[in-house]
Amino acid sequence: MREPLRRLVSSPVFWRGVVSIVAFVILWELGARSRQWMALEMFAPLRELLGALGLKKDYLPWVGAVPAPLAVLKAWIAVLGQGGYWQSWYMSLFRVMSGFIAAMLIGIPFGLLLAVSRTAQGIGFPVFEVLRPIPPLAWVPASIIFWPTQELAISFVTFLGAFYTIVINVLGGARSIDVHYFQAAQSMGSSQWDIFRRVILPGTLPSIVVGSAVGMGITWEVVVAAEMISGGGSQQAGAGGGLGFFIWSSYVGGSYEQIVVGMISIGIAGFASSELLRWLGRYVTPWLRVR
Amino acid sequence: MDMHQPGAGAVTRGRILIEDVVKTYDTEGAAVMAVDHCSLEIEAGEICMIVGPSGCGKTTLLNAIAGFHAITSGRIVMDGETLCSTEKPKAEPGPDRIVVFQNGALFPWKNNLENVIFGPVMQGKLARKEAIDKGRAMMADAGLAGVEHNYPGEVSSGMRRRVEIVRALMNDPKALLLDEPYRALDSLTKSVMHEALLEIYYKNKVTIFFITHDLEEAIFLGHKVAIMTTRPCRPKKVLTVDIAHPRDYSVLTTKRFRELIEETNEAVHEEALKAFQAGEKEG
Amino acid sequence: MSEIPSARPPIVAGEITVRGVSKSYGAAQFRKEVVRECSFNIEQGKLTVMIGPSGCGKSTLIRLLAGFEQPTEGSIALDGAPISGPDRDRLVLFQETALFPWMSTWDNILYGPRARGELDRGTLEFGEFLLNKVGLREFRNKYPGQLSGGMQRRAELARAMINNPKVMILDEPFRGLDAMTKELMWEYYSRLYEENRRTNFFVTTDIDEAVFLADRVLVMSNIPTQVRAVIDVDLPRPRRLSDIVESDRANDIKKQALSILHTEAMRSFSRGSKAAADFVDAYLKRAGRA
Amino acid sequence: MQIAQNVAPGELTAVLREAIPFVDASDALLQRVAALGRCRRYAAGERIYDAGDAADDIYVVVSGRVEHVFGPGISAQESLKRMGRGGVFGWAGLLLGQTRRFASATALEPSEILCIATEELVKALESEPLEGSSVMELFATMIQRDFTVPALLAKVRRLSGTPLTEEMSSLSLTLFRMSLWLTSPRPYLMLIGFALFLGFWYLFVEVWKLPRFREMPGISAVVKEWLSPAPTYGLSLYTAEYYQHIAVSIWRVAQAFFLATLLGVPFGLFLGWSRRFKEYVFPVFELLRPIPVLAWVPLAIVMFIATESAVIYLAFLASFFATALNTMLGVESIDESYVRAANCLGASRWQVFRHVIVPGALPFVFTGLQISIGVSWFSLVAAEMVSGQYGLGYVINTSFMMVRYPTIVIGMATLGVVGYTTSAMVRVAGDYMMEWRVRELALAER
Repeated sequence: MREPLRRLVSSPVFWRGVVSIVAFVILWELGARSRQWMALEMFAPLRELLGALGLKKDYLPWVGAVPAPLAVLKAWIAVLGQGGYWQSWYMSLFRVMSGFIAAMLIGIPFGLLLAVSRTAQGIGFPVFEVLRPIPPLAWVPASIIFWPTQELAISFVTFLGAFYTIVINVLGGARSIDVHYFQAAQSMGSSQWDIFRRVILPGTLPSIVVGSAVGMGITWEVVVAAEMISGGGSQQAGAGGGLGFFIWSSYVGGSYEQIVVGMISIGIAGFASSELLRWLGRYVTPWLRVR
Repeated sequence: MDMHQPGAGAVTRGRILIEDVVKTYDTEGAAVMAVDHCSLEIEAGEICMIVGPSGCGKTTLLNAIAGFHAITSGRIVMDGETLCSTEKPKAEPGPDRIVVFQNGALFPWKNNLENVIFGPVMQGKLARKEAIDKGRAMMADAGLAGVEHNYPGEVSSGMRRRVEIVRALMNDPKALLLDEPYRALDSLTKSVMHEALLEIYYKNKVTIFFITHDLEEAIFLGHKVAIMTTRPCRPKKVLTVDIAHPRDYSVLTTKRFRELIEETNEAVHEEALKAFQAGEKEG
Repeated sequence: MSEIPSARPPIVAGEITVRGVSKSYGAAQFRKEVVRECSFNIEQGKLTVMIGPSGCGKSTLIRLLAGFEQPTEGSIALDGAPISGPDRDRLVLFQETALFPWMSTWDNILYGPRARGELDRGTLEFGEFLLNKVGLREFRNKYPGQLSGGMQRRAELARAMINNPKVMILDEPFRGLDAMTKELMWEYYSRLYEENRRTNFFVTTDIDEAVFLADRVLVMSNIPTQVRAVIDVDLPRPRRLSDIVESDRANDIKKQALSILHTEAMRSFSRGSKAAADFVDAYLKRAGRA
Repeated sequence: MQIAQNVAPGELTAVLREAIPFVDASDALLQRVAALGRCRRYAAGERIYDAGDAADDIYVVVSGRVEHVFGPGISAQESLKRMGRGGVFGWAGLLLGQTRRFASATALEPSEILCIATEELVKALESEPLEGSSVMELFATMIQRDFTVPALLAKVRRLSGTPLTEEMSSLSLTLFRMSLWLTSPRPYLMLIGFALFLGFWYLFVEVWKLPRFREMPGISAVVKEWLSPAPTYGLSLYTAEYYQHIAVSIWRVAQAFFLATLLGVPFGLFLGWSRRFKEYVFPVFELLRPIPVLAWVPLAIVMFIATESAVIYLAFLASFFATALNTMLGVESIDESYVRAANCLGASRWQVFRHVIVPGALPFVFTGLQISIGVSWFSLVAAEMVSGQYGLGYVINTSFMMVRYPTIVIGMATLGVVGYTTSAMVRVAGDYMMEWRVRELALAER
């Protein structure tokens, strides 16, 4: 464990990355505090220029409206002790997981069914293709109408987000299995079930892994927006919590630092869950590791 | 000595000296030696064939001459000019030494003629129009008239190789470095390509550094055949092929040719077997 | 190498008869005939090599022999019994390796018996024997992606042999290997054949390969595929590559096959086949010089 | 010109054997052909025939040299060809629909030439259809390759009794594909699929009125509303407002997409091309990427004050990440030997970028652009639903608030159609810009 760490620390690439991130944070800090330093006399021409461009005069455009990293850090520390913040984590994670697991449970067999049976593909795939271009978030209102609780509605929309990706990947993966594998298995006397179990399933596994990792990313996108739209829009009790709602209520409440805290938290959550999936994926496809 | 032997005739450029070249790779702490104190002399205008099993480090040597990779120590000199040495480990790639790659590197997004004129136009040696005229002429000379406006993906693999050689010769190089260019072709097409290469060579004498693992190919084409050991790579045996040029396919059935094959087969076989048993991955 | 288990099953060599087989694809005016009225025998215990220009429909013929597809007309029979589908009696080794990348070498070799539920002690021993035979004992737990091209082909040979087929069908198995490995594989494969004398059917585009390996060579025409000539290769066995290089008889056979082949390539060129263009080039040049 | 008598018949078959079309012919056939021929002698400089003459004889050079020059309009690659013993010329009469000479032929030195009447030759070949057709094919090959006549012209006549190799015209090929599709079960299965989907929707919601489904907008209500000139809820194909919403959404996506392409493609190219640039910039990129674009919504509103720019910014952000990332991958996937080859050929660093990196990455760039337009719609809808006036996302959300349920479905369906169309447009643009790739793929399919 110590060896890779030492190599990391001694590599210039690592330090270049550190430099760039530090520079980014410093620029952000400076930009966010522009309201303070731009009040100085020497920046008068800049203020005039901004005014002439039709922007606000007293701070840098865009970045000047963003809370500064130090303020964000302070807000974050404050929020760490609050149960509500962790509750939001839990709620979002729960919704993501329920939607995602449902998408895996339904999407993988559905994709395999489409891949194995020509008839199923003929019937199912065109409908699937017609529904696919509709962004999952457009389903939010319909979903709220249909499902008895908001909780279920949000889970359903997250499910949709991952479902399309998983099905497409499973189908593509199963179709790209070399026909020679089937022929070889057939001529060695395999039964249909055997071919499914020992050829189609492992052959599709890499695509399933890829599809789930991508699907997981989409799920986080969707859950945030769904929480904002349903919770933020109607303020109904059932949608309370969730990181998306945390961001939205921070916005409504005017504590902009907390918006950024929420964004970073979601970033961490999304990244961690995708990494976890990739790690699991490497574990179930050992033959791809050895190359 | 006839005029197709190296040193005879007008060829005075493209003499390559490889002196005591070492190349080690640093992988995960342990150094792996790819080329081990390799010395080789290639005369101006000579076809030098480098024979060895896959992954034996021949390509590393080629990359060092071409200037794609640095060497660890030693020296490579061309016409008195040091390409790379211990002090300056990496040569500059340039149009005096042109590589023809194993899988071909014609740009698939340019048609054959655009590919052929790429070198002179990029270097600004010829105006586009002149380059087109010269390119057409050279392509016609190599039996490639009619495919100028096709993309490389649309012509047969044999033609692609010829286009690539024409693209190299457009730059009037001192040396051509060929990295198993005919590996993927079937044996019959390969035999055609050999004759085509010789034909082009007789018209444009350049030094040819040709990597292969096919002994028959090596003896048929080469003035000199260097058989390399498998990792680390070092000349095991250097053979001068005393069959007169110009050669054609009748050479393959001559007694002398068979004798030469006999003579070298053992050495090659030994190395191949070593690689075979070690189970080196190809490529 | 000497530990031959007693459970090693006896080799039964089969004979395939192909009678008037045609195969076409497509319908009505767009019907394309790929194989036309082919008749030949793959003789018992012999190594038959089929050679033809690339893209001539050899692969279709292999699919028919293996039973993946049915002929439009004519019949194919193994030891008199008509072929109706894929079966372990006729195993195919494909051009690109068809080892399952997700199974270790050992699991790949055992795939056939395992799929049929025949995995017993004797089979396991036979598997061990084959694993040794192809020299992959140290690689049993490696995945195919970790093996070199030559080792993959050997593993595939073992995977086929464990099923003890009556006929082995090989579809350009050594294509894509480098020249040295290829020659070693030729010697290796022909030793294997000389030891067990199973019926083998080998498809290739390489004349040297054909002459070195074959007892009989079938020279095929271009699409629609037909048998153009049958050449008996009466070179003594066991064969060594160096002997063949020197043999005048081998040269004669090569020339004979070549002359038939280039006529075929010429034809396919005038029909616009890309692959044949190079071939014709060669031929025109040589014809011009002769 | 004079008739020569002193040529032995055995000599004629030997000459024919050297002529490319006859190299494979049997001796019997060669003797028959030789018997048809007459030997003539030409002086140096004597004209044998001119372009436009009747193409009645075929000539084979027995000795001497002949110069063959194509007349205008043949578009052969090389208009001049000189030939010696075994050379064949005057073959125009063998071609489909040709009766006149293409070229003129002149003897360069005193020459002996074998003349064979075209029609008699064809008759002789027809009597041996199998061998004959092979001779004819060799003629075609020779005319095309040695005389460099374009393939279109170099089609030889068909010998009666031999099958014609059918060339499929593109129209009949399309028809064939159509008929294949129609005779396959696919279109019918597709119909079944849609019928099932729509049927269940109808039955569940409007006929059986199952619990939960009861609340949903039914298909007939949606279709009626959509097609009604006087819609109950104010939005249908006949209202101008409907098109206004579509236009607003498309305009926003278009701005975001073009901005993202304009910035993302060069950014991705530099990321992939310069290792140093990537080492300094990519970490920040990777730091921001895991944050879902939609989590930016409130911050974007804070940053941009005007909702319009905030909405466009969100759609842009999603597009930008997809485009830049795919472009970078595209550059990294370029086979190193292309760059090396360009280096060998003396291209400067900038020339390598312009001629190798950019075209080489193009396939990936277009994959990226297709993803980019998809995610741009995805986040646009979310942004419009949260904030903003007009736009399809806004339609869906307000319809929900105002309990105009059929309009929700109209909005969703319209989104699907518009989204699909834009991504198809990107694909077509890609095909247009990468002709080499389209041609390659078409060949691979065959």
